[in-house]
Amino acid sequence: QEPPKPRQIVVNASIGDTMVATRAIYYAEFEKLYGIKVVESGPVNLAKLRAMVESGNIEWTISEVGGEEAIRAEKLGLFEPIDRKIVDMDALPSPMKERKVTLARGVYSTALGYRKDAFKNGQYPTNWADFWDVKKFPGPRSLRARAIDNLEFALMADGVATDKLYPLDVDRAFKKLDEIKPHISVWWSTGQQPAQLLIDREVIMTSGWNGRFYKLQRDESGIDVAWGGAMTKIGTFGVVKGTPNAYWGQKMLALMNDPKLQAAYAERVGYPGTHPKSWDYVDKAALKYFPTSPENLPKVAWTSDEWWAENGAAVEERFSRWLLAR
Amino acid sequence: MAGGALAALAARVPSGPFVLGLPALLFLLVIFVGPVLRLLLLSIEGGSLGAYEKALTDGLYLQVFRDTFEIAAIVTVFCALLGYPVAFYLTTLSRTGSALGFACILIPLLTSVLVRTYAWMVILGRNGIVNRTLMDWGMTDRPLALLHNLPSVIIGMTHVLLPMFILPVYSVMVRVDRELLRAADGLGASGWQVFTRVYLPLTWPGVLAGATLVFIISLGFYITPALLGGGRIMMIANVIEHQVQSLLDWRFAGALSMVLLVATLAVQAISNRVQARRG
Amino acid sequence: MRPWLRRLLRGYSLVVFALLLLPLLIVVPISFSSARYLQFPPPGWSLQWYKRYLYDPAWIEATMVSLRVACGSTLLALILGTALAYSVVRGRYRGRVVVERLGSGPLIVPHIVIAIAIYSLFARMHLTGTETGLILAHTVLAIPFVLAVMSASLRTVDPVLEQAAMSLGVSRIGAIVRVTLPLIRPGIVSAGILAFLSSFDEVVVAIFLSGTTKTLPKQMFDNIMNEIDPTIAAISVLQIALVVVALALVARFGAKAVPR
Amino acid sequence: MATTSQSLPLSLAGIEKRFGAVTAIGGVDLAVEAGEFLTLLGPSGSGKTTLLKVIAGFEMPDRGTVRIGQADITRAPPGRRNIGMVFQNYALFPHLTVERNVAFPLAVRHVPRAEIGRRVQEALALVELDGYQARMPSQLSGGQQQRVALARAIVFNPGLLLLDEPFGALDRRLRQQLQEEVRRLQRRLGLTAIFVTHDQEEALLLSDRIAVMNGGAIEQLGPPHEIYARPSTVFAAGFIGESNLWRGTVANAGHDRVTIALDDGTRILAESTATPGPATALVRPERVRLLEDGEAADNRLSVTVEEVSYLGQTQKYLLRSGDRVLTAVWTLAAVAVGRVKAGDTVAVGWQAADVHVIAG
Amino acid sequence: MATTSQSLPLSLAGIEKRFGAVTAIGGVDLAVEAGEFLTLLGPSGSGKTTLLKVIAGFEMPDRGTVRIGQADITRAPPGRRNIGMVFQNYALFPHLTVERNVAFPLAVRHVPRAEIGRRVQEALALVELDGYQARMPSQLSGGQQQRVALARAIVFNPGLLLLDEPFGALDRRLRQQLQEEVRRLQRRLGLTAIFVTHDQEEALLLSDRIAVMNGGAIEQLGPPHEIYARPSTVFAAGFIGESNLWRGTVANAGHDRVTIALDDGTRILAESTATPGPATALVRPERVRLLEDGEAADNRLSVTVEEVSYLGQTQKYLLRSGDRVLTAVWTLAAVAVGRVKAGDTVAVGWQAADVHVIAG
Ligand SMILES: Nc1ncnc2c1ncn2[C@@H]1O[C@H](COP(=O)(O)OP(=O)(O)OP(=O)(O)O)[C@@H](O)[C@H]1O
Ligand SMILES: Nc1ncnc2c1ncn2[C@@H]1O[C@H](COP(=O)(O)OP(=O)(O)OP(=O)(O)O)[C@@H](O)[C@H]1O
Ligand SMILES: NCCCCNCCCN
Ligand SMILES: [Mg+2]
Ligand SMILES: [Mg+2]
Repeated sequence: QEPPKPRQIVVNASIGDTMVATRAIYYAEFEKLYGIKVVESGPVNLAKLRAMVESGNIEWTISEVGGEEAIRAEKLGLFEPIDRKIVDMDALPSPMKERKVTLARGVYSTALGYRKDAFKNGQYPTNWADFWDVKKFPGPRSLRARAIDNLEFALMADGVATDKLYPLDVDRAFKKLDEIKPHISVWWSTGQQPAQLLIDREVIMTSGWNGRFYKLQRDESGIDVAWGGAMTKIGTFGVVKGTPNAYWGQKMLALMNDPKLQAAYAERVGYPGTHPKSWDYVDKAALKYFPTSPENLPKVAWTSDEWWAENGAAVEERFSRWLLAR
Repeated sequence: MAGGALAALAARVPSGPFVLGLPALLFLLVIFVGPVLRLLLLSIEGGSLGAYEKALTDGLYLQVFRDTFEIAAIVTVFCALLGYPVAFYLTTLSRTGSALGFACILIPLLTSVLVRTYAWMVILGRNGIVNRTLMDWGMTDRPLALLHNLPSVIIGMTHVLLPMFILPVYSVMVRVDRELLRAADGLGASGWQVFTRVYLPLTWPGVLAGATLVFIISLGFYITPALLGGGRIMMIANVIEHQVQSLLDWRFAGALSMVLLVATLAVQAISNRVQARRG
Repeated sequence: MRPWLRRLLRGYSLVVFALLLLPLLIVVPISFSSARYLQFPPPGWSLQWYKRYLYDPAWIEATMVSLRVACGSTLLALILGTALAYSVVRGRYRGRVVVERLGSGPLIVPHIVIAIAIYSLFARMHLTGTETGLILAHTVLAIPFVLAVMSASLRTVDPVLEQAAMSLGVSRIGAIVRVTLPLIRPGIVSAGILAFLSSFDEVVVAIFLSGTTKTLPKQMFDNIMNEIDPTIAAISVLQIALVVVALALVARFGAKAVPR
Repeated sequence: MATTSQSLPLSLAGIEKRFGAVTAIGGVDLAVEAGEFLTLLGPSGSGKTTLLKVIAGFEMPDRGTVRIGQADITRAPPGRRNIGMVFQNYALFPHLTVERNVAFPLAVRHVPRAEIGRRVQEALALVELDGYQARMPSQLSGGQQQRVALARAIVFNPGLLLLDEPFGALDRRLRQQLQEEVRRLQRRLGLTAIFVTHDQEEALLLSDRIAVMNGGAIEQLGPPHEIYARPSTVFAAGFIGESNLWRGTVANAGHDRVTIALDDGTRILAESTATPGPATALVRPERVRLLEDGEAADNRLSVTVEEVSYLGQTQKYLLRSGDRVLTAVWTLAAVAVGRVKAGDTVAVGWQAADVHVIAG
Repeated sequence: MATTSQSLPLSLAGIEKRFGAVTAIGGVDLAVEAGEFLTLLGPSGSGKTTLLKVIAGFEMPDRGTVRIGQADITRAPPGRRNIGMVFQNYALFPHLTVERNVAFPLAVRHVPRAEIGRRVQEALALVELDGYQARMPSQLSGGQQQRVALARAIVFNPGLLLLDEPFGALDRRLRQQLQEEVRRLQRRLGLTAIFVTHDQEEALLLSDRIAVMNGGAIEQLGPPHEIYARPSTVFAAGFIGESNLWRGTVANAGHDRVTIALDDGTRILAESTATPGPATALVRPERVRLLEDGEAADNRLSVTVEEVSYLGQTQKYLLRSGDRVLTAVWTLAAVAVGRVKAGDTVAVGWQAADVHVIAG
């Protein structure tokens, strides 16, 4: 016996193209199946989620959070446990299927995007060492105004192997970041900025979420991605603690775990799904733009959510300080 | 007896106008003063002044405060340099002329800050109009970095605040008694002497009022640095927003807010004092 | 003034006027661009960005939210602010100055401070993310404008007119309704427009209070943060048009729009 | 409008009104008869407006009662007092036509439409403004505005008419014209009227009685010529008209006559019943006459002319006798221009009957 | 400051000034002697201010010349004319102390510090404001402000002093006091002064000569009593003082006497050399006397008293004879209060010498 249907549920998730895609694929399906309106909000914001749960003023039914944030959210008790009877996570690879409160829906990378026309005769950058090499690749660059990913990039640029990153040597990373700082013309803060900066020729290369470059790549619009050292992680959703519509939130998670829908979503925005079966439904032409494609997977590095959950706060503060120092 | 006392009391209770002000007063107390005071309490929760210690001793935040004041000062100076002559020019115009002039000032003033900031992004961008033009004219072969830096933030803020400087200065200027200028003229003063000895001192209160307004509003600016600063120009409001939205550190955000508020009120108070002293 | 000085002054002023208007004018051609991304000058002309705005339910919904919030807060601010202005202008009670300062307080207190203060209050009152919350918060921000314009207007009305009305047989409220308010109608129009625009353009508070209900400026802010596409230009042009219409209305029906 | 007068008497008893530390009215008793035109005259700040406001109900007195006819209206709201008031600058509602201005007090009393029309018509006819119904106040001359204000103040048959410096802002010519009109209308309708001014000429011209106010109290109350000729205080003498005032000591001189001995030994003979003691002698400048050779007068003085001012109808002479300066005003009929010049020494004098003695 | 007068004569020749279609000044010739106090008197819009501005140099005349002493200053800038000006409302610099206000004209002339100090001190002493050096204008009374304005206008030894309605905004009492002070100071320094007013009483009181202006031209120029007693135009007669004016036709009556025949057949006997033809007879109200039984007068009229106004020094009577209304003003010395009441019929009269005939 189902609980009564509310008029609507609210899903908080990333904004931009993914929001449009999520609506078209998941929300539309949900509304069709259950006749409950899905209202979207965004962007992802752990702080707000926490304030909501702590004040009991719950606006969201389910919310997306980044990988390392999922661990903090779980510790802070911001999510309801996942109801395995509704959301069948058994097919997911380990350790995703062991998660208690969040569903890993997709995979995404923070990768190196660049303008092809900024480099002569096919001499494109391939990894973060190239990003740091301002002699060979002169021009303005952009990085995110956060420590996460940037520390890894700096270490890789300094020669650390992709599988030897953790625990991060923070001091070394900052020293390396010092080198590139004068060449960063914009420290981006929202997801669409990197692509936009490239399109507007504000920068020649930048870090950015791969989905944001995906369409540009497919459109052959002169923007491409170097997969070397792309920091890869999972995007997760959970049912917000205390929401009156928890049941329907679980139902939404179930849909998000659906391989067919994941495939449609991946094809549309470039973020591959987590359900192994979703691969079967994806157009093969799209595959090479995914971080998990056979040719990209060996080049990428995986973010340690545990390390960031543990050290993130301190490191982010140090990064802010570093960023503002003159 | 009690009735008489009551009547006497009723006669003493401020009536009429005071009562009409009550709803707004209560409204502001609940939705403005109360929350701000609560924020103050929040920032000293548990009787600890730790948040303030951090705000006032930590090099990072001191730097932000310094930057904020510096930017506000620069913007104020620019507004004064650009605005004073224009305000004066407005006072010399005919009816139609000044109507057009005012349109030039009011339209931007009333247009969304977002729209104006967006427009500067379009103009100053690497691929924007200025760079295009410079490159077309061969004055530079590589686009200049005009956006996402201190100058672009200052340009954007000056654009937003210039009308707020011009209006109070203008309002003082039009109230200057022309007779005084004529008197100075008749008493033998040269044009320059009339300006420095009479006009400038007489319009100084307007300059002070306009500058105070611009400076105070500058201190609390958020949008322009957020959009034009490229993540590198942090003003105190941006830090406060970050504390709340990303770090959820209400205590610290509250402390920063209180410091900002006190700074704002202090600037206002100093300005009032200076103005009062001039009589 | 010497003629050459006059010419210099005029030249200087015209340059400043141009700098004030230029950014707004630049937005116009861009809004009609046929390019997919921001490009200037536009390679060709099209209405695509206007269509994109008008056909996107998210934009339209945000616009409707903004309209409702702006109307609500304008109405509320007009009622509260006008009564407050009356109280301050006509009252003789002690503490009047404090009341006036309080009424114009939201103008001086940085918006970011107001925003987070109200946010923390509303979070407890379950008002974040609601239009009611936005209306209340925007009313706080609009009251100083209404107070300034209406007290200026009220000061032009001789209080003796109210006494005259009272001596002729009405109560104080009757005098206000029958005499004072009709006389300051232009002020009401100006104050209303200022209050409306202050809400319709407000970003900082909206950033904190918007949840599922996003105002247009909040939607624009998110959008600008994300992608500088010409949709914003189209919306900008519509907003500038709104302002010009509002100014024309004030010129026609209102008193001086801006507190002096 | 009933032109039959509903005029009522007004009485004030023990009115006091303080604003913080300032005593604006310090115990005023005043009875105004039905149909009387009473003027409150006094310098700025003497409490005239405050007293009027207490009567009209815009201020509550701290103490005392206000009665119109039999009714105690001390605490009634202004709108219930049935008092017509004409304000300084008239206070016409600028957004209403003449007709709707005059209709206002009737409309707020929910008088039926048809009756309003009739009474407004009557009132406008009375002030000779029929045909101006549709004008806005701004389209009227000052005089016409005043008449509208009057029509509005009387259209609802008030028991009392108050006028607070209605001519304060007018130039002299218009002022004179309107003074006459107000007075005429008030007489015609038999209205009880209280009029406030600080212009002594106006007060003398218009009033049945004048109440001279000073420092929140009534110093003297009486008809104009009495106030002018026999002021009861030095203040009243100084405030109304020009005066020669000399302090001295009264001594009896028999036959209803007294002498006032001044410090310098001068003795002034006066017709008065004043009792011996300190007093002030008042001689109005127009009572001081230029004496022809050998002409006799009860009081006689040889003076040097210090200054002559030509005032048109009259000339004013500043005369010196020792340390004493006195003023004389002579018409051209009495002294031709240029006959008496600055520097001349002449004899002047006045009769004992021309001297008024103010005791104290 | 040299108290030795540097006073210079002023002469205007053929001054014309148009503003677009409006002729503000239409051909004015005027010679003001050194040390003279000349008043421009006229109604609003008659060109008084414009003429003063032309003299001060704030407006350039379209035609004509302005001379001070020997120098033609028609085109000199205001600051070079060496003219002291006292503006309506004084135009004191509100941001400067009294001392620095007075020092202003010296400071801009780069007079040495020490001398400035001395001369400011002298000027302030002259206007009796020594000790007020450090006050701001806002801390002064109206009268004190005016004295500062005066000190500032004379401290640099101007050849000419201009005053544009300096008392326009003051109440009557202060006004009188200041009028006297200005006049005294001007005499003492022997300054040439041109004074603008539209107050006839003020003009009569202060001036050596009065220029009556009307429509941009000078209608009459002469000493006050001449202007009052022998106005050369009906306008001047009506503008200055109250008048009984009757239009009629002059016929010779011998012995420097004429008769003026009015429409209704009344004949008025006048001492005049007027030539036969249309003319207006002027009789000032104070010249109309109450005739005792059997008293004779050159002109005699039986009249009904319509209205009596009590004015203190005088009483004003509105008298009717047929369709003709005339005004008489009598002092109390002549007619005791209440002796002549409204409704009475009395005989009044005036001498032929009391009639002034205005030709045309
Ligand atoms: N609302 C008030 N608050 C404080 N003091 C007041 C107030 N109203 C009047 N006063 C004081 O009361 C005294 C009497 O004032 P009031 O206005 O009655 O004088 P007035 O005779 O009408 O003077 P004026 O001729 O200048 O109109 C003055 O000292 C005045 O300053
Ligand atoms: N700057 C001007 N532009 C146009 N017309 C003017 C100007 N100055 C004066 N006038 C006109 O010239 C005429 C004379 O004006 P002026 O100011 O000299 O009169 P006035 O005698 O000083 O009057 P008032 O007593 O009102 O001050 C008036 O008709 C006036 O309207
Ligand atoms: N911290 C939020 C990161 C959001 C990145 N968007 C990825 C979408 C994956 N479905
Ligand atoms: Mg008063
Ligand atoms: Mg003038």
